[in-house]
Amino acid sequence: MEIIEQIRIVEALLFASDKPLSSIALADCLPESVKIDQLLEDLQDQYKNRGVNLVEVAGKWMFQTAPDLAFLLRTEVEEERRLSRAAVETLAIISYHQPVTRAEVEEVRGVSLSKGILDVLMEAQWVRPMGRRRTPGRPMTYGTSDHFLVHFGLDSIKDLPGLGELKAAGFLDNVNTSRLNLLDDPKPIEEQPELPGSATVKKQGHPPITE
Amino acid sequence: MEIIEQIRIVEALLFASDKPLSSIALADCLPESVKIDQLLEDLQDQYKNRGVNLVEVAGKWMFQTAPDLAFLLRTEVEEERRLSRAAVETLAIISYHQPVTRAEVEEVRGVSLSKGILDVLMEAQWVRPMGRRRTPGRPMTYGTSDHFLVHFGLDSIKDLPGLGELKAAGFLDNVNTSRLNLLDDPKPIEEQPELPGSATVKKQGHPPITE
Amino acid sequence: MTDKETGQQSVFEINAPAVTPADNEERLILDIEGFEGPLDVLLALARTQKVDLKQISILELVQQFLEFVAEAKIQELEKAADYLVMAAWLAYLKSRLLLPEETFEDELSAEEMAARLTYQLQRLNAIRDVSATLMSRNQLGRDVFSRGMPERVVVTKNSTFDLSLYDMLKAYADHKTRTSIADIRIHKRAVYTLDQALERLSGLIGLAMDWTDLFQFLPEDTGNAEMNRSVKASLFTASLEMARQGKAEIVQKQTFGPLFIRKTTRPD
Repeated sequence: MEIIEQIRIVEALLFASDKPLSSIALADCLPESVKIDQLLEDLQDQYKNRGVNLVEVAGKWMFQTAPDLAFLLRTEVEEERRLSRAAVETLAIISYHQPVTRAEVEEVRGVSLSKGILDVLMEAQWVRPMGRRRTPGRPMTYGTSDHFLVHFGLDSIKDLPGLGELKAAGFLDNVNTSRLNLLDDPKPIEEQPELPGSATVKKQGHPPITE
Repeated sequence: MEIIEQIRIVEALLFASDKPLSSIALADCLPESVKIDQLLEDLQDQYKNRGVNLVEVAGKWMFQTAPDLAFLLRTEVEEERRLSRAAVETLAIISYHQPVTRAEVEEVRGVSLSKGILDVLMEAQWVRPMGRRRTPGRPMTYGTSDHFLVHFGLDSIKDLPGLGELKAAGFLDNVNTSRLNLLDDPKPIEEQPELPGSATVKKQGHPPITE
Repeated sequence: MTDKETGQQSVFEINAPAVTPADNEERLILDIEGFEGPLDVLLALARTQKVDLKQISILELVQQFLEFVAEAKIQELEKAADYLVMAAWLAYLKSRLLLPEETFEDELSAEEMAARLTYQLQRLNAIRDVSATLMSRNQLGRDVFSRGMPERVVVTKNSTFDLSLYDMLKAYADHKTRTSIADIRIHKRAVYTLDQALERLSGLIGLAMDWTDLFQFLPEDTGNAEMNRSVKASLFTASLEMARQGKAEIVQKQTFGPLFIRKTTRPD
C-alpha cells in the first residue's frame, strides 16, 4: 500500500471521529508494516496551516478546529456550564497535586469543600477517584481523567501550564493537613494504587473506533 | 482577508457544524465581498483526493469519508440470539400443522400471537408465507422453509417424529396420545397460490403434511 | 478570558473580590460575603500591602485581619467560628512574634509559624494564578471544536438463532402435554371464615375490660399452619369490620407493633 493511501486511511478514520483515537487503534486498520507515528506526523504537518488541525491529546490523536478561529466559532455554542471559582480552584489543585485527598484540597484553599464541587467536576468527567491513601482513615484520592486532558488540549499532566514553576517553588510538596501548622509535617506518604479498576479506569478513557 | 484565510474559515465551519451548511449560511460568517461558491469549489478540489471529501447534498455542504474508504467505518458482528419459548412453540406448531393461519396457531396455543414472534421466525428464515386460505377473510397461511429443513437436518417435513414416536422417545410422559390427534383440526385445505412470487415460493418449500 | 470580554459577571467567577481600599470610609462595613474563608481574606489583605508575597509583613497582616474580623458582619455562626479560630491563632502568633523567643517543646518557633503562613498564602496565590491560566486555555467545545457530524462506525449484526431440533420437539411435546390436561381439580382449602371470626371476636371483646392485644383473642392452635394463618387473617379483618361498624376501637402504637382493641364504650 502506498504511503499516500495509508495517510488517506488515517485521515478518514480521524476525521470521522469526534473523539481522540490512539495510534494503536489506527494501526489496527493498516498493514502491519506501517510506521503509524511517521504517518501521523506527516498528516499533522499537512494540516498545520489549515482551518482544522491534527492535535495530540491525552496520548491520542484528533482533528479539531484551529485555535485562532475560536473567535468565529464561539458564537455557535450555547452558553457553557458555569463553574464557580471554588470549582475552578479545586480542579486546579486536583490536577497539579494529584493524587490528592479531599482534606488536602481543603487545606490548600483554607476552606472546607462543599459537597457539590467534587460532584460537578466528576460529572464533567474531569476528575476521577484514584484509589485510597495508605494513611489512617484510608482517604480517597482524586486525580484528573483523560477527558480533562482532551478538554484542555493537554497531551499529559506533565504539560500543565506552570507545573515546573510550581514544583520549583515547593508549592506541590506534600500538603500538611494538620490545621494551622502547629506541628511538624507527618512523614511523606506512600501511595498505593489499589482500586481494582484503577488500571481499567485509565483505559476506559475513550473507546477505540469501534463502539 | 486573504483567500487562504477565508478557505480556512469555511473549512473549520464545515468541520465543526453538526449539520450540512448552505453556502448562504457560510457566507454570513465571511466578509460580504467573498465569493463563497468559488471558495467551496476550491476547497472541494483540495480535498478531492484525500481520505475525506467535501460533498454537496441537497444544496448544502458537508465533509464525508471518501466513498472508497467507507468500508473502514463498517464492521460486521455475528450475534447469537435465543428464541423465546413462545416463538419455539409457535415454530413447532407451524411445522406440525402447516399450512396454518395465524388464527389457527392462536387457537392451538390458546393465547394470541404477538406480532414479533412471526417476524422473528421469518427473519430466521424458518417460516414463510404459503398463500391465502380460501375462506372468508382469505387469511394468510404459514409453513416452514427449506432453510428450516437444512437447519434441523431433516430431509422433508415428513421426517418430523409423530406423536407416537415422541411418546416413545419420552417427550410425552403422562399423556394419552390416543386422545391427541395431530390432524384433528378439520380444515379447508384448498390453497390458492396468489403471491406474485408464489410460484417460486412453492418450489422452495415442501409438500404440506396435511392432505 | 478577561474582564473586558465578559464584564464584571465573569463566566467563571474567578476574579478575587477586591478588598475595599483602606482609606475608604466603606472599610467599616466590610463583610465576609464574597470571601471564601479566613485564608482568602488574608490573601486579599496581603495583596493590599502591594509587595511581593514573600515580603509581606506578618504583623501588619495580623493587625489587618483582626480589624477586619472586628468590623466585619459575620452572620453565619459556622463561618464565624472559622474566622474566630484564625483570629485567635493570629493573635497568638502576634504575641509570640512580639515577645522574646522562648523555647516551647514540640512547637514551631514564631518565625517558622509566620513562614508557614506566608507559604500557605503564596501557595494559594500560585494555585489561583494557574487556575486562571488553565481556564484561559483553548477548551474543547468552547474555543476549539471536534467534528460536528462524526461518522459512526456502522455495526451490522448478523443474527444467528440458536435452536436445536430437540428444543423444538420438546416445545411441541410440552405444548401437547399442557393442552391434554382436561380436568382441573381445586382442593378445598381449610379456612376460618370471616363470620366465624366476627362471632368469636364480638363475643370475647365484651369480656375484656381494657385495651387487649388482638391476638389474645386467637382461638387455640389448630395444629394446621395454613389454618392458623387463615384464623389470623380473618380475625384481623373482623376487627376492622367491627371498628368500621363503630363497635370497637383499634390502636397501634408503632409500625408492626401489636394491635390493641377494645369495645366502644357508649355513654348512653
